[in-house]
Amino acid sequence: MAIKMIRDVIRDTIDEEMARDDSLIMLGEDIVGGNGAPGGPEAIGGIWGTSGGLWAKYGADRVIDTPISESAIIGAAAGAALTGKRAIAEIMFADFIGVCMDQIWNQVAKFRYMFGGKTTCPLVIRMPYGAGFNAAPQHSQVIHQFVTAMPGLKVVMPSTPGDAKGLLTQAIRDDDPVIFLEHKALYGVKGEVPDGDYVIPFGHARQVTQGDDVTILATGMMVGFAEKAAAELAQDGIGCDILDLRTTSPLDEEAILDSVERTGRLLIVDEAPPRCSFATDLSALVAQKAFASLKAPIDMVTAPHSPVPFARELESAYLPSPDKIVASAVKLMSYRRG
Amino acid sequence: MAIKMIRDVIRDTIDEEMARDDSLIMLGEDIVGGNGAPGGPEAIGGIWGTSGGLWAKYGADRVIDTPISESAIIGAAAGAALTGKRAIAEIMFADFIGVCMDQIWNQVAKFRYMFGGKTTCPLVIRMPYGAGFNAAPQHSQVIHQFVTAMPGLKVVMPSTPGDAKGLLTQAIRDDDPVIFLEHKALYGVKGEVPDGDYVIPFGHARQVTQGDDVTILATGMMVGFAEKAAAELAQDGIGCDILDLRTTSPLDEEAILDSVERTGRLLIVDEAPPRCSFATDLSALVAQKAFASLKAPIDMVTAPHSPVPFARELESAYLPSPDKIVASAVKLMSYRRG
Amino acid sequence: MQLSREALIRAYRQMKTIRLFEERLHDEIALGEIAGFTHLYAGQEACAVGVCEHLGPTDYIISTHRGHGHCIAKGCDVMAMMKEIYGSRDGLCKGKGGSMHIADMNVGMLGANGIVGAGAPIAVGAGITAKSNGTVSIAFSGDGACNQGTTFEAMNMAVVLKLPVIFVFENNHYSEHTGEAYAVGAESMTARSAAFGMKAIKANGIDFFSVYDAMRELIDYCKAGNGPASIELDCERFYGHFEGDPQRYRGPGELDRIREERDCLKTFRTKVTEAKLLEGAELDRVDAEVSDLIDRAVAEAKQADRPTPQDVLQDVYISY
Amino acid sequence: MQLSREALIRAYRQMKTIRLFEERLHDEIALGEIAGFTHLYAGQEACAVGVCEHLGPTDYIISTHRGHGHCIAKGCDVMAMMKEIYGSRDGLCKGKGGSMHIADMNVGMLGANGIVGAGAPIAVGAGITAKSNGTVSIAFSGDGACNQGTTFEAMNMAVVLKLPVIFVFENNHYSEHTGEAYAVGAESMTARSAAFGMKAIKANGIDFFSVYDAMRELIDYCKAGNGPASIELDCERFYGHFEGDPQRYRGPGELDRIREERDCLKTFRTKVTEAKLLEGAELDRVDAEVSDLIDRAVAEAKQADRPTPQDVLQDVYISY
Ligand SMILES: Cc1ncc(C[n+]2csc(CCOP(=O)(O)OP(=O)(O)O)c2C)c(N)n1
Ligand SMILES: Cc1ncc(C[n+]2csc(CCOP(=O)(O)OP(=O)(O)O)c2C)c(N)n1
Ligand SMILES: [Mg+2]
Ligand SMILES: [Mg+2]
Repeated sequence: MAIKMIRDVIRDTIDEEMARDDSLIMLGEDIVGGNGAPGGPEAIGGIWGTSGGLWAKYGADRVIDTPISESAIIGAAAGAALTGKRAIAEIMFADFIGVCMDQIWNQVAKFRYMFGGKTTCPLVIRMPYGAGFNAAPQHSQVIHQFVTAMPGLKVVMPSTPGDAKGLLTQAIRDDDPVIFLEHKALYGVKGEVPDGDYVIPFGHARQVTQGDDVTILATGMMVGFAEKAAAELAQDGIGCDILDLRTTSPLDEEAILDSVERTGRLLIVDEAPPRCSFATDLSALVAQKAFASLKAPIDMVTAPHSPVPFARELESAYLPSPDKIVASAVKLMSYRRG
Repeated sequence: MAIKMIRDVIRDTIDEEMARDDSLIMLGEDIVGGNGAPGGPEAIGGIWGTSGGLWAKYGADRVIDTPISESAIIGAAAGAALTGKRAIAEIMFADFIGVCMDQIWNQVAKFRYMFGGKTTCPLVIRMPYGAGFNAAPQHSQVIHQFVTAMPGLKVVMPSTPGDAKGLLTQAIRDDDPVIFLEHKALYGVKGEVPDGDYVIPFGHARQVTQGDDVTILATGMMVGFAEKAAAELAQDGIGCDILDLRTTSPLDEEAILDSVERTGRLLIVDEAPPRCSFATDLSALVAQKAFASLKAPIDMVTAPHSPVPFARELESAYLPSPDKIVASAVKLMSYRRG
Repeated sequence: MQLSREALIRAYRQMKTIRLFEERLHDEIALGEIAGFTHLYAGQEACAVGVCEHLGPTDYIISTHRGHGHCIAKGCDVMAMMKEIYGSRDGLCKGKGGSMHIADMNVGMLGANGIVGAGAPIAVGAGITAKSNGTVSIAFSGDGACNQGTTFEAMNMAVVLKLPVIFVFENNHYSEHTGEAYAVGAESMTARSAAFGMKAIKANGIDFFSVYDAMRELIDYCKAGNGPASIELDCERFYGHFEGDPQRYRGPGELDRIREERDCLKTFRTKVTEAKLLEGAELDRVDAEVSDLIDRAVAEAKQADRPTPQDVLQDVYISY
Repeated sequence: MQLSREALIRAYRQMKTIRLFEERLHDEIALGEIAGFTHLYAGQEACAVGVCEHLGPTDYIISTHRGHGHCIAKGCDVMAMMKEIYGSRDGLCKGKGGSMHIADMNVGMLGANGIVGAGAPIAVGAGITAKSNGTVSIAFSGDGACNQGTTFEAMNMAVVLKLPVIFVFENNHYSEHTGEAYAVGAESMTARSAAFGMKAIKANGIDFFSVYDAMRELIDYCKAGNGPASIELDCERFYGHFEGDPQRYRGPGELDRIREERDCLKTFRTKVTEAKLLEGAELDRVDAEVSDLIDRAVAEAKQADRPTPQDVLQDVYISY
């Protein structure tokens, strides 16, 4: 077990997989850096520090810097993946899905289906996402609500360094296209990372804390917020069963339903605005399949129906927080059917 | 009252509003038709027949044919709307949102907010959508799940000719950006249309049938399916309270909650695949705010988690249907808490 | 370039197969036998065949909404294509894709595509593979698609990455109902492609030999490591944009004229018989064989197994 | 072109305001006073000012992530801008947008924009309005943004619709860490723009007069109904891509050299004093005034009202 930051886990996992599999390539903007510049190439290794050293090791045919052309990045990665390569595409901010969504939604996600199950497109689209940096409305968004809604994609949202390794390894080796969402505010988080080959299969939630009173479902940065809240709630004798879902598609329905059947109360924490979101998705699952177990309304702690505002005070107010989670759990505990 | 098809209502409403307001322009591919061709211009007036005669009447400065460049279409409409025009942009198939989503999501939807509430962008984006034509995976999709999730947009889904007029008039006169979704399979539907100025404010559901047993929520083509199912269910003594929501954003929460409080049973019909959808959105609303009234799980009749398949048999199996709605309602009626 | 007798017959057979496939579809659609939106390729056969006769299974092509011709030219099975268009579960895409999504990776055909402009970026990626294989990747696009941002991005990226990608623009002068003269603002799409930094030429899309020779040059150029290239093929579409299109944007007599004067099959026949490379009887024999093939394809497609509701959820993922 | 004394002073003041605004931000950010991502415009002042000095409030511009210079040049209130960057509720965007989203429709400034390439299509729309007003619409873009599909689409559409839109490409030779030499595959972005069918010229972006004169020509050309135009401005950025960038992609001594030899403010001062159009003392006076303004702006911004949680849900819609 090594102790590493998530950003380094991402880099190292890609490194290991590139060493392991010659057919693996990666593409993105500035993932090398310094191409065509006096101080380059590889002046940088990715603005998130997730590809440092890879160009030097694997060369320009496998670690490919691109112009600012996200549709062409996804298209190129997809075309390579359709013809025998495996590919990792980096979209610098998940917010930029807006300029390449067709390639993701109508092409990559649908190839296998619309071509009659005869093709594979082993492609990982890495997208740093999320708020917390005061990066304002166009650089702070979550997008799992969109990609989870798209049949044909798998969607991964790791929250710990160990999970980042196990899930990214699975993503790269997976034969289906995978959206791999990395929360920008978690890049610097340190934790234990298993050595050697380490694969976490998709569709398995991680039990974060155990408790009998409230089930809390979370992903990404929300997991840590839920943990903080749970610690506080524990002091008031409220036991939280936190599940880090890890992948939103496929979804670990069983773990969710089991937990709710035990606790009878569901609290969902989601960084997205409230409409047509992953929070509502989880709520609907439970309202349909574990209805009889519910002792209280299903509560959701989400961002409001607004863009992500810039100013510090506004962004903090916008985001879910441990306090808001505590308040929701307390409300659920005190609910009595009218 | 005239009897008209929805496609003609759309055309006539645009015509009336263009006559009324000189600042209104429209843009799209082939909305004139025949530009640069020996038989044109205005050989066609829109492939959906929703803009016939408008170019001849209002001229090329107001009825603007564009190259196949959806991002530039939305951008151009938005730029005009920011600078004193009102604009209608037509995206020929809603499926093409993938090539212009950034302009819709990160630009149009956010202008007012990120510019501090000082701008208006009176823009209607018309998008024909939906399955039923065996048009295969890239020409058959619904997209209200995506746009409803985007703060800053209003989203309209008319299902009758009268509503099409009242809602489109409101959309054009609205100072906020509006996504106006026209179901392709409903263009030929005929019905009564009030004469003269007719505006339906957003956020008000239409009560389609009244009943005390099951609340059915639907939009677009699903409304008719629900009506058919309700007629059948009525024969078995099951009374359906069907609400055509008409706008998904804003949402008529009050009407929904009132109905569920009365019936205690909720069935949602949605043409979208099941994940992070408008169906889950409605389910979550009720599970949070009308929980105590629920006598049964919330059921959803939706498309499956797959692209829209081509073949007739497959597309029929893919789509919700009156039969599936009947089965769901019967199941809800027979539910007994374990 | 001098082609062998076999090669000439093969090229003719391919073009004829496309023509009869499309003409037959036109009739079947009119009878209501076929669902969905169908865009016929008839008239442009010399483009698809002039390009694809140079290619092997590890050369890649990607196509458009008007894809049947490219599919046939690249070697997709005609019976399986017909079944697909009829929505059979034995179709090339099991009835999931239909006319606009026919693909076969085994022959290097990366798919027809319903999104205008979506193919070019994907061809760039196939170009990455092609570069490592010593093959080429071809993006077919129309005169309308050449205005889509994705096409431009793909051209620039192929130049930056020096990939063996050839952008083939079939200029049939219309995008749906709009004339190329209106929608392409540039002096020509070729001049515009050239300014992206690639070799860009034009050829006569109704003359198989013009297309074929020009493509030989471009393929050699790309395989020599010079980066991408583009070619504009002046051609005609014989039917409407999609089946059902009343074509009011056409000039008076235009359709008759192009069918009379600008038919690539007639052009081919005249050239090869006048030059005494092939005899008319030989070509007639091919015509008959192809006609027979298409008859059988339609007959089989009508009889073929239909998909079942359980098929809907198959093949969304490999494993989930 | 001959400028009046007042016009020269005004242009200098504008450039100096941008420079000091940015230098001050650089310091404040290093102190941790300012949140978010900030991209400084220092070095490129002659571009923004050389363009905007021709424009009135109903001429439109749209900007990029590196927007402060364009905002100031177009007449946005400097105090309100500074407050916005500090996230005050009295900021130009009430603290909702910050550095990357400063806009003011009242002065025809349609916004800085965090999405590379998003501005050009919007400028096309403003060009529709401009055409009916007899004004012009300007899209500022970088050498990186010129490769984005949206920029290409916008250029073609502006040509097709013959709109008075000017695409101003500030070529500071870098998109983030990548050199223009790598990312622009074309011989030059100007040659590429020209091939879209528009007048396309270059000017010296570190010389106010070069930019100013070239823009006069293009604005007249566009207002005369000739359709769009483009201009490439060769310029330098003095700071990193964003604040915090270690700039390892720079060549040895590059930053010192460009600050010494390619500073548009020095160039301006030398030109106007050598030509005896203005005296150094006059310029010094402007410097002092601007410095004072920036001091006040920062002081006020630090004191200004902060937004409250209730503000989050304000201004998502006009009515909902
Ligand atoms: C992104 C997108 N926009 C619009 C369409 C609708 N559409 C389908 S084909 C077509 C015209 C294409 O013209 P061209 O590229 O010249 O090809 P052709 O039809 O002539 O073969 C259009 C506008 C589409 N399918 N995808
Ligand atoms: C669509 C999109 N892709 C990528 C980025 C990240 N990004 C921000 S600025 C930038 C470089 C832009 O270069 P250029 O256009 O030359 O402008 P400059 O920074 O030199 O002013 C990049 C890649 C973005 N903001 N939007
Ligand atoms: Mg065409
Ligand atoms: Mg630059």
